[in-house]
Amino acid sequence: MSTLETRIRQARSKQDILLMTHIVIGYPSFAASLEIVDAMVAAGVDLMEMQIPFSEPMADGPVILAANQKALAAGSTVERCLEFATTVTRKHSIPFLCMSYYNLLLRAGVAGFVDRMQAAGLAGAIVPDLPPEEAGEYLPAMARAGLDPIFIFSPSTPDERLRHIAASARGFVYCVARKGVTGLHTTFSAELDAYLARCRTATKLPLALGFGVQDAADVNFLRGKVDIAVVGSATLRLIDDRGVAAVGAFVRGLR
Amino acid sequence: MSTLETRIRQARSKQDILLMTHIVIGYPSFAASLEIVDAMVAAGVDLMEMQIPFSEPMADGPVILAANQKALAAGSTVERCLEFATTVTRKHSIPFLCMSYYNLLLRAGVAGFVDRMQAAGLAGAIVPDLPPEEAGEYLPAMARAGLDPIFIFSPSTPDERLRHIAASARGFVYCVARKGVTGLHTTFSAELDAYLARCRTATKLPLALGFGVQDAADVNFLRGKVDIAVVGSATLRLIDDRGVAAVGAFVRGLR
Amino acid sequence: MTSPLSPDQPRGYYGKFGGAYLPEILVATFRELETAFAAAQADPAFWREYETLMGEYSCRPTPLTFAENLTRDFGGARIFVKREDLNHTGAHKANNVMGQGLLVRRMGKKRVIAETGAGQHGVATATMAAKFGFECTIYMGEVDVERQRPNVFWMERLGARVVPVKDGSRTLKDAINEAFRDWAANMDSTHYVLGTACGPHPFPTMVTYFQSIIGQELRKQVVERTGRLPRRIYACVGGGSNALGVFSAFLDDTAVELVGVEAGGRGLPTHRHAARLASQDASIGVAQGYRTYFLQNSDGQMLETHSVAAGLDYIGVSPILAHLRDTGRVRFESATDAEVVAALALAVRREGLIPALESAHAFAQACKEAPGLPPDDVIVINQSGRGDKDIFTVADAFGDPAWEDFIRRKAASYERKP
Amino acid sequence: MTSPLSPDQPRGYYGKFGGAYLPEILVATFRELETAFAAAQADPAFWREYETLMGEYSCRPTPLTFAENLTRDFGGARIFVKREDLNHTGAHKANNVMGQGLLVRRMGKKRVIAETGAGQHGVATATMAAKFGFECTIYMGEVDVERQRPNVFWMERLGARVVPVKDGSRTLKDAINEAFRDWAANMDSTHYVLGTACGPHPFPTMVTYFQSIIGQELRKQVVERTGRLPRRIYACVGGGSNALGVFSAFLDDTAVELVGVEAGGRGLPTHRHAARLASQDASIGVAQGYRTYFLQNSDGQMLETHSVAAGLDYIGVSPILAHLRDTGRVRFESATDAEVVAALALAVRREGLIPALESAHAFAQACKEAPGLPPDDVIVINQSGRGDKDIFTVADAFGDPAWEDFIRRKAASYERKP
Ligand SMILES: Cc1ncc(COP(=O)(O)O)c(C=O)c1O
Ligand SMILES: Cc1ncc(COP(=O)(O)O)c(C=O)c1O
Repeated sequence: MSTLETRIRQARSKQDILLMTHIVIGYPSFAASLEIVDAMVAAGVDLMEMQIPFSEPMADGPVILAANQKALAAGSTVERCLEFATTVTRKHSIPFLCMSYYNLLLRAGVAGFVDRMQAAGLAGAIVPDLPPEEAGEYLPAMARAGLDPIFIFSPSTPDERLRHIAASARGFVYCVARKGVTGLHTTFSAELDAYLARCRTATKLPLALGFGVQDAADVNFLRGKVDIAVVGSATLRLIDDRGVAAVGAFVRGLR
Repeated sequence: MSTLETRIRQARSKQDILLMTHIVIGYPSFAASLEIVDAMVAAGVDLMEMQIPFSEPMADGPVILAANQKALAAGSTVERCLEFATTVTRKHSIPFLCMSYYNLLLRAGVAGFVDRMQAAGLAGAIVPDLPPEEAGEYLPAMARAGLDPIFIFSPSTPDERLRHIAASARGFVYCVARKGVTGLHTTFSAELDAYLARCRTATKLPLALGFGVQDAADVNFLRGKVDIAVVGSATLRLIDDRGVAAVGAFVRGLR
Repeated sequence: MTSPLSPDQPRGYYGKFGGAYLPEILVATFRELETAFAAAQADPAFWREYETLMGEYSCRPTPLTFAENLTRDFGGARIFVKREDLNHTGAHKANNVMGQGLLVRRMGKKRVIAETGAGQHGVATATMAAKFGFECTIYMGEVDVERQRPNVFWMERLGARVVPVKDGSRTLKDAINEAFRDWAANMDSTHYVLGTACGPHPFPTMVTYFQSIIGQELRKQVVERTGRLPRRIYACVGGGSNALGVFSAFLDDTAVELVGVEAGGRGLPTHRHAARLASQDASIGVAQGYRTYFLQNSDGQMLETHSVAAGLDYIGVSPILAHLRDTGRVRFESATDAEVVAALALAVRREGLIPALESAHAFAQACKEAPGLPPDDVIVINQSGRGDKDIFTVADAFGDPAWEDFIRRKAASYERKP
Repeated sequence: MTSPLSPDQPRGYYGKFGGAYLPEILVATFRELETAFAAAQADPAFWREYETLMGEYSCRPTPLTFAENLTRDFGGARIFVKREDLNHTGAHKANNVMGQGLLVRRMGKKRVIAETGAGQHGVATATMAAKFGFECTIYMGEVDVERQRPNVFWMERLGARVVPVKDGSRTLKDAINEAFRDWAANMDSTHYVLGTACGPHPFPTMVTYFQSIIGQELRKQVVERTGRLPRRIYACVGGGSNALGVFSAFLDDTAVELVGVEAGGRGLPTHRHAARLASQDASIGVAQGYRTYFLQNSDGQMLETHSVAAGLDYIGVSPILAHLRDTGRVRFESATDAEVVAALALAVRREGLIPALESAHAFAQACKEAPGLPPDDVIVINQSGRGDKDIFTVADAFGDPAWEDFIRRKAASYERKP
């Protein structure tokens, strides 16, 4: 069991559902990102995924897409993002994950990039455009560095492939709640149970569920169904609409 | 020998070259047309061709074309043109010819149109888009009415065809001086002699020469070569530039 | 190959229509042309050369497309479309122009002139001139220059001098007059590439000869594909060349109804149209060198015509078609501007075809008649050209605000330049 | 027919390029597509159905035109032009789109989406959707919507919803991302008609499969006409589909040099270009689901690209071409905007051909090389599309004042309306 998985299980023993939140590093600014992380941790989130912006985030919806592009336009670089990660992982004790697209790893050299993530104190990484089939370079590097590769299940993934993905997964598995990209609302319904049952059968790892989780009702609905509720675009939207100061109260209200 | 031809020969016996001028009936107005005719006759022209305007005068160049269209726009009709012809033929004793395109004859009925020309006191007609081959209806009607069909020779007409045209011609033959349409200048040169010699061989009728004759030098050049010099666009241009009042002096200066 | 439609009377007459009413200066040139054309027709290599050129430079044989959706929508006859729009330069005009180009080369002339209305014939002629290395001047009514600016742009790039004709109604007929004037001055060096089956003999016969390639191909294709001859064939009629081209191969098949569709403009009752054969407004006359039905007043002056399609906006019509109307072999109908725009929209939306506004007249009439015919029947629409060229007109007809904004922004971008 | 260019490695790899880097949500859809495509390829009726469709709806086989004047002007190799511009909708894009349309029908889907840069692929897809009766949404960068407004107009008339993409550089790459986002949400009902030989496996293979019809025809035509194989073949390279289509039939003929011509934009030294394979500015990356050379910075962020030709203005390039560069089988060159406009002007003026700005890149390179080759040699330029669509860009490149006046008058006429 990886350190990350252990920590998740420990936290789960105290909470019936964990919260993972998401930020785009450098959006709206590096200073604001730091404030946001502080506020989220203070509000009790259990894990955080921090996205290093990429110019072509094909799996992200309009909200995160815009944040990626604005962060890049404001001068976000991989170097600065990893420095930022170092700062927050030193400051806070919850696990932080890196989220980005494969090209940033590839361009820097996969092994080198993984080492830098490790040096930055990150616990794992989510690379949404890297299916296990293409992860021949990434997996050993992550294993060597002791970082968990977080893989993704989707409702359209057949059982056999769920098991295949699970074989490469460490830490937990990220289940996307529905078709589509991030940022659109999801109507949680009983259908979800069947899907999550399939996921459970495929892996013993903790399950996170994201895409469209946006308020306390959604989180509440997921209680008992998954281990981690992932709130992504909802906080970004909140920051756009009501500013960084609103983050703490929002996160506290989620659970 | 037709009346027209007789009159031309009589005039030629007194003058070494005759002058035929041209107007577009109703251009710039009917009143002006009358003034122009009066001035031309007073200045000593021997014959006149009066054009009934047509919307598609394909054999005419830009000056006469514009006059046709302006006359039509100002309300010139076949009826009014023939009335005008009646007026001037009654007033003046020189021969007047009608010039127009075949469609006006055809639309009115060829025989009827010819009869109206006769009633208007006209001596003959020039129909530049009616070659003898197509004149099956026109020729007998003209003959019956005692009007002369004026046909056209051109430098590109082969000898045999000159003779064929001559067979239908009465009154005189109109030799166009060069290729092209009316209104452009012609550089009269020795080449003309060979062409006119061909014309002379083809017909015994008097010869008129037109297209590009515009000043006394041109008329002088033609002296002894043809019987009639035809001045067309030059007077129209004069009227456009300097008004009706300039016509008399211009025509007097031509010979 | 001999012409599928030779005059039945001397001097280029079809019944009482046709002839050659020429200023004497042009007579010799027409004789020369007649002789050259006759020699070409008599030379079996000529038609082969023509077919090869059209196969290698344009895309002949053009396809015959089954309009499956329209057929289903109307629930009547099976509708096929003969795709002249796929020709190089976008219309059937290429057939005539390339054929005349070969003839010009045989005659040893070095310059071509042409009139153009929609601009298609001008672009086609300028293209032919570029390919054959001829000097080229195109006469175009000022109104049409404005309506069809994109075509003018390409003609100029093709090396042609485009002369806007400012006389008369400043449309096609005036451009024709002007071309004749040029020819009368320059016939030694120059050939006038008349763009349709009108004008003095031998043009109607000659243009039909080249365009008959459409009908020849269609006959073969339709029999191969459907095992039968079409019940009806629809073609728009401006001067009449695409109609004669497609009809030519079926004249003896009396079971095949041939339908020519003229420009109904604002509607026949308004008299703002260009329907010479489908309306009662035209009468027999002689203009521009030939005898046919013209839209003219009681004095014989030509009237202003109107159509949303510049290529149909013409006072006269092929003498061959005038004759085929009088003999009853071809039926003539008209479609209004509004019907035409609707038919165009339908063809685009349902079949992915973009007919030229001219060709959309044929679509309009076929759409009216298809529902009334049994599903066993086959009807063919001759899509004479493609409608890309008409974007300015069509966008206006649709009143597309995004297009208007785009044009405004474009214009503004030009203002900012020094 | 099996694909002329199947991956030589598992998982859709050509050497080290290709693959399928997909969000998990799309993996099943790609498997479904792979299966459907494999079944279609295995069904001999499928290719026949495809050829029939292209013969009856578009004008395949497209002609091979001898560019006699350019050949004479340059005094070098004999220049032939493969005429993809004569396809219905005006470019080779039709080949791919119609093929995918048949596949969509087999899969029973009812909606198609596509990205478009130059607008050609959008028009082609909208046309296919109209013909097959599919619902259709087209994603197009906002910049391209502005550059290619006429195409937008026709797409809308064809019934497509055109969505201007306002993210990123607002060009082709952003439209592709947006199309993937739509697909991820609607894959049950929808097929994404990717427009070039890029993207995740099986798109590069599949698009090349349909485009290989160009090379198959060309090989037959050129041997028939000249008795030999061409010495060199030139094709412009945006995503790479027309190039792969025409090259595909000659890969084993090592004596045939294959030359891909990329957008040199303002010139390679300015870095304002879209030359992925002909410049030193690109490096291997993974984006938009596949691995190839991308124009990207040292972090892996994509750069802004530049070309006068919207259809070449793209960060990535077919993984198949990337591999063929690495193996040395295809040589890559670039032509600058200025060279391209000059080549276009030359092709128009001397041959009466109007290449699309994209295709004019191939002309530009061929014009550079033709003089140095002996007259016995044959070279072929793939004219991937026609340039009518580019009139706004070309008129601006020529700085045509009459065109500007026309646009100003048009704009003024819109102001007067209520
Ligand atoms: C596409 C198209 N169709 C039809 C016509 C009408 O000519 P015709 O009646 O000679 O075929 C034109 C004339 O410009 C045209 O451009
Ligand atoms: C005419 C034309 N040629 C070429 C291209 C480039 O695409 P590809 O490299 O896939 O052939 C495009 C793209 O839009 C195009 O429209």
